[in-house]
Amino acid sequence: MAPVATPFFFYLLSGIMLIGGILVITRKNPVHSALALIVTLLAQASIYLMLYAPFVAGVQIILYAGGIMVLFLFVIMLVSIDRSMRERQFNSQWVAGIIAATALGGLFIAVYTKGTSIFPEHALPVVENDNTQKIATMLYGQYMFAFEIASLLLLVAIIGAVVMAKKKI
Amino acid sequence: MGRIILYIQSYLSSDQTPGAAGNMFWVLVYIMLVFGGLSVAVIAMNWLERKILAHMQVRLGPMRVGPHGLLQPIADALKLLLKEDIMPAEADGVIFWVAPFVVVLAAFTVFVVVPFGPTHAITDMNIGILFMLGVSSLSVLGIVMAGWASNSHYPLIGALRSSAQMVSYEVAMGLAVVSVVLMTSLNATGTGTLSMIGIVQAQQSQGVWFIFKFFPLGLIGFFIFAVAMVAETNRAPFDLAEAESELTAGFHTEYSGFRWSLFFLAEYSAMIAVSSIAVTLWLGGWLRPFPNALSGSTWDFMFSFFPAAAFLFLAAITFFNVVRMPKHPLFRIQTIGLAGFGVVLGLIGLVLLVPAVRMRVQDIFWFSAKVAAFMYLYIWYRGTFPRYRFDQLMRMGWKVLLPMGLGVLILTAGVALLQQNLWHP
Amino acid sequence: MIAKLKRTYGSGIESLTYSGQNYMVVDRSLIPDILQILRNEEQFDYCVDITAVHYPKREKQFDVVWVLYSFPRNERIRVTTQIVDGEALSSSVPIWPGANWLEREVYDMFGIRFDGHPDLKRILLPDGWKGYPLRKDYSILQQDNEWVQINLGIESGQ
Amino acid sequence: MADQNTLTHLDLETPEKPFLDANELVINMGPQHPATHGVLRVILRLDGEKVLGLECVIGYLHRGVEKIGENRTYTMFNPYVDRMDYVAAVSNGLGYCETVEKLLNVEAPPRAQYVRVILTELNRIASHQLWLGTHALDIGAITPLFYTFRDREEILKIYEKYCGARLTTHAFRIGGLQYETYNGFEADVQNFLNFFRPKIDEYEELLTTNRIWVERTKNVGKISAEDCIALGVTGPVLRASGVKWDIRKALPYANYKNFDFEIPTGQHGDTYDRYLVRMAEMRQSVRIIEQAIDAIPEGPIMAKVPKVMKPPAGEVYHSIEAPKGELGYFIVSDGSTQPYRLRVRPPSFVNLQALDLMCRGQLVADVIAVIGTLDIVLGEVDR
Repeated sequence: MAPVATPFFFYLLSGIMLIGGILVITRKNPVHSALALIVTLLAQASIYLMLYAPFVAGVQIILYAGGIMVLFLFVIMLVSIDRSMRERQFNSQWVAGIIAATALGGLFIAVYTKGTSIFPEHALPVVENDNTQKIATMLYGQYMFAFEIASLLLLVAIIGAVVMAKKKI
Repeated sequence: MGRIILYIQSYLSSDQTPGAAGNMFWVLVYIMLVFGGLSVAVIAMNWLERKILAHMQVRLGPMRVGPHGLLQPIADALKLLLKEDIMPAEADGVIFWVAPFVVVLAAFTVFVVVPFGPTHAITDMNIGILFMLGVSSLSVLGIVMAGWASNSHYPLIGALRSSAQMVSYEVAMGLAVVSVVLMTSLNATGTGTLSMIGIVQAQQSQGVWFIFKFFPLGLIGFFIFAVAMVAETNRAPFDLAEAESELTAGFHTEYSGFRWSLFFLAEYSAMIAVSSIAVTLWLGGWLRPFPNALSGSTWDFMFSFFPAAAFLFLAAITFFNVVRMPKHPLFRIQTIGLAGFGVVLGLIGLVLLVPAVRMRVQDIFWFSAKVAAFMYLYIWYRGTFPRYRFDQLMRMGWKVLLPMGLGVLILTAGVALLQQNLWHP
Repeated sequence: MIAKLKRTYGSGIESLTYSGQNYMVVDRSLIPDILQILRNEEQFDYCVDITAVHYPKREKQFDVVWVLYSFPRNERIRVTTQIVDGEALSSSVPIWPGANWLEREVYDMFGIRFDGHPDLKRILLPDGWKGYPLRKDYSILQQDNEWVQINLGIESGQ
Repeated sequence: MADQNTLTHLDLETPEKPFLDANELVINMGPQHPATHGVLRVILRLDGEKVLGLECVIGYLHRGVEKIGENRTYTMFNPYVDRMDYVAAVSNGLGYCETVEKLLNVEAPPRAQYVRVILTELNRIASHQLWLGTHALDIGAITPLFYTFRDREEILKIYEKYCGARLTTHAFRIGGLQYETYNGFEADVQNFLNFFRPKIDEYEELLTTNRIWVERTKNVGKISAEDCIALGVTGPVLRASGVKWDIRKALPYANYKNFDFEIPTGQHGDTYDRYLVRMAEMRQSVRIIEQAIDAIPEGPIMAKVPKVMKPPAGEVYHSIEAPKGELGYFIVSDGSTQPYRLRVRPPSFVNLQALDLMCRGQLVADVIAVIGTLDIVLGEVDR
């Protein structure tokens, strides 16, 4: 499929992401923050789609927007909103924040000025059609071991969570 | 001008979906057609549900607005649009306002990848089925938002129930879907597909609907999905989120008027959406019955008359009922209206006889017919089953469907592996 | 049975029969003992009803009536006692848990208090209501005007 | 004995923790709630979805029936009793008329007795049908409601033909009946019985073996026979707990001793057993009506009662087996034309007390099922 109005959509989605990100850290109501985060994640998924990475986009929507964020909301909603609204927010760590922001900014500038040589000159050939299949072969071929280790780790985490949550099994 | 026409015409000779071909004009046309058709389907479904349910319950259902209540959904829609839109004073305004739109958006966006025919889809995505599951899971967000923003106990409990329910059943649903994706990989290259069109084509090339593949594995997978999809859409007997005897109306208790109708619209389009997934994955999508056993141009020709025959049959029933209408002058308008409806059905039937239309519309007809069968099942469930309790629902999801799904997945993988390696080395 | 009780408690018990139905009039002081004995020894395990009758002209204004039934004996008996307005009776909830709402209703309608009742408050009428409607001096047209005006926002409920 | 510890009073006004802060949640169900069968208000204290305890707030439908009774003559009060348990108006009327007859020391003539039994048993069927429909609706099965209402209609038609009213029938008079049965009354009743017998099977087909129905009702709202007796619970609820007790057999009134029928009982005292007991009771009612139709004698329908009723001073307690349990009337007469004191012992009111015990430890959805299975009518609870 030929791309249509790519720059327009890129800037639109980036703008949404930025606004969403700012809302996440400025809203006092945690539910609003969580919803802003979902907007950010969805815009991010759309950018993945534009980058011909549909599988990543789909997984982003299912796992982050549809799964994790719903659990987030779940927890937040069961917490007393009124009280958390009144509480002082943890935004007094100016020093740490400034250091992190400067470091990240420096990284960005370095990549932007010098880093062009890291990336290939030309865009990669469009591989949309068998992109997902490629990921599958990579995951279950070359990176099989890492993949299995990750799933084992998750299994341990699940069992740990069950043990911690249930007093009596 | 000429270029535009050329641009429009260029698509007609392609064998791709408009989205895949990148033809914006036809994409727009298809979007309009799909969403228009969806709205009509929801309206028709509303009437049908009330009528069918009524007849199951030894009553007549709507009879007053229009002949046999045919105009009832329209009257209801008007009523809902004109109703006052109430927002509770303590509600969280923005979220309360946005929630129904999120639900509708999620329910409608899913239809972007639903294949009504090999070329009749808005687009064919590489990750079609993943996209469908992902986007339809976003409707949970809308429900949770609605329940929380209402700032009231019943909606909150309803929202919690429904999100817990949807998140749990999605797991079993996903496992059943993966087993189908595994089945699609039984070809020469050994790679499967997530594309909705690709899945139907795989069934076509393997010469079997996946419900019958590796009997009974396909059937069990289908069964898991068929149960999970009822739970996904919060319908009886899994309608705990809006169990009116317990939670009045669940997450949309505080909604009224237009915004309530959006929830209604979303619920019905979600039903159609999950049914389309089931049809695509297990029941051969747009394929007509017995494409292999009864193949050949003669059979193709015979089956191509089905759509027209169906509509003409409906028209015949309508005319039969026109004759049975009371002869009293008070019923004149109703009789004429019903006759008019019959004429419209008959005309559609006649149009479907035209060879050019006949061949093109077939796929859509078979797809819709299969989806309609699911819709009937939904109504039937509602008429027969009491409601599950929440712990029973969760037990069923996690302790019955999930292990079953895992078992089916492992067995399918094993059988597929054997088949790949032993019988077709 | 009644003869036995009479032997133990003497003149505090009067046994009567009307229209084939037995009932006994018991002195107020004997009520807790008698009820306990009826429940435990005479097997009257089912407290059918507790109610009261108001006789404004008498000195002991209220008759309180227990209707008891025994499953093993298939027999019904009524126990009646007379009390003065303002006097409290001991609650029979510890004897028959089912007496709970019945005593609350008697309190609600007659203003008779039951000591030891776990939650003695109005049951049918709203909590803030004044007056006890089933007393004879409470006219059928009477109502707690103040309550009606405050809570319902209308002049009169009639 | 009910365990006193489990029935400790809950302070529902001020939960220990504020709303949404922790697991505990106080929720208010009713008085406008689709499943509370009228204007019952239940305050639930929940731990998640588990019920820690509940309190019923009643009285929204209080009309002061007992006070009205003291200000009306015996005859004038008769229609009022129909408005208490409006689902079983005939039973209420039977209880009241028999109590006053006892005071007056008269007895209704045999023919009247038979007609009374027929109408009362029809009423029991109608009441159970209404219970079944609404109970199933609460649990989520919407179809049985329409089936039962369709069949209840036939009973109401018989009432309408007999006395002109369908719901608040006022069918009986003190001393017998006001009206002779209409032509074809027996045939109508017989037709109804023939029509109705297969219908019970139809209801049972829909529910008895329905897996979801069984899962939703088995082991839900259990109450033991001891607790039932201690709390004064009567009627089908008591019988489902295994106590074979029915006033029609234990202390026969009207002419029930002439009829051959059984008292269906359950064993577990759960919602499913109560369902089975009521279904069996409908079949027994059919049996009683059949015998009554066959044996109905000719003769007068009204005993000799004075135009102005002045029962001698005295007091009488009389009770009947209403569809919901023991319906008692306690009337004190001072020799005048009006009762000095008229007390109604409503079965629903006393049975409703057991709700707290039956619901503790269950889920919210079970509260609905238990309210349904107790078969309360708020008109009778509040009077």
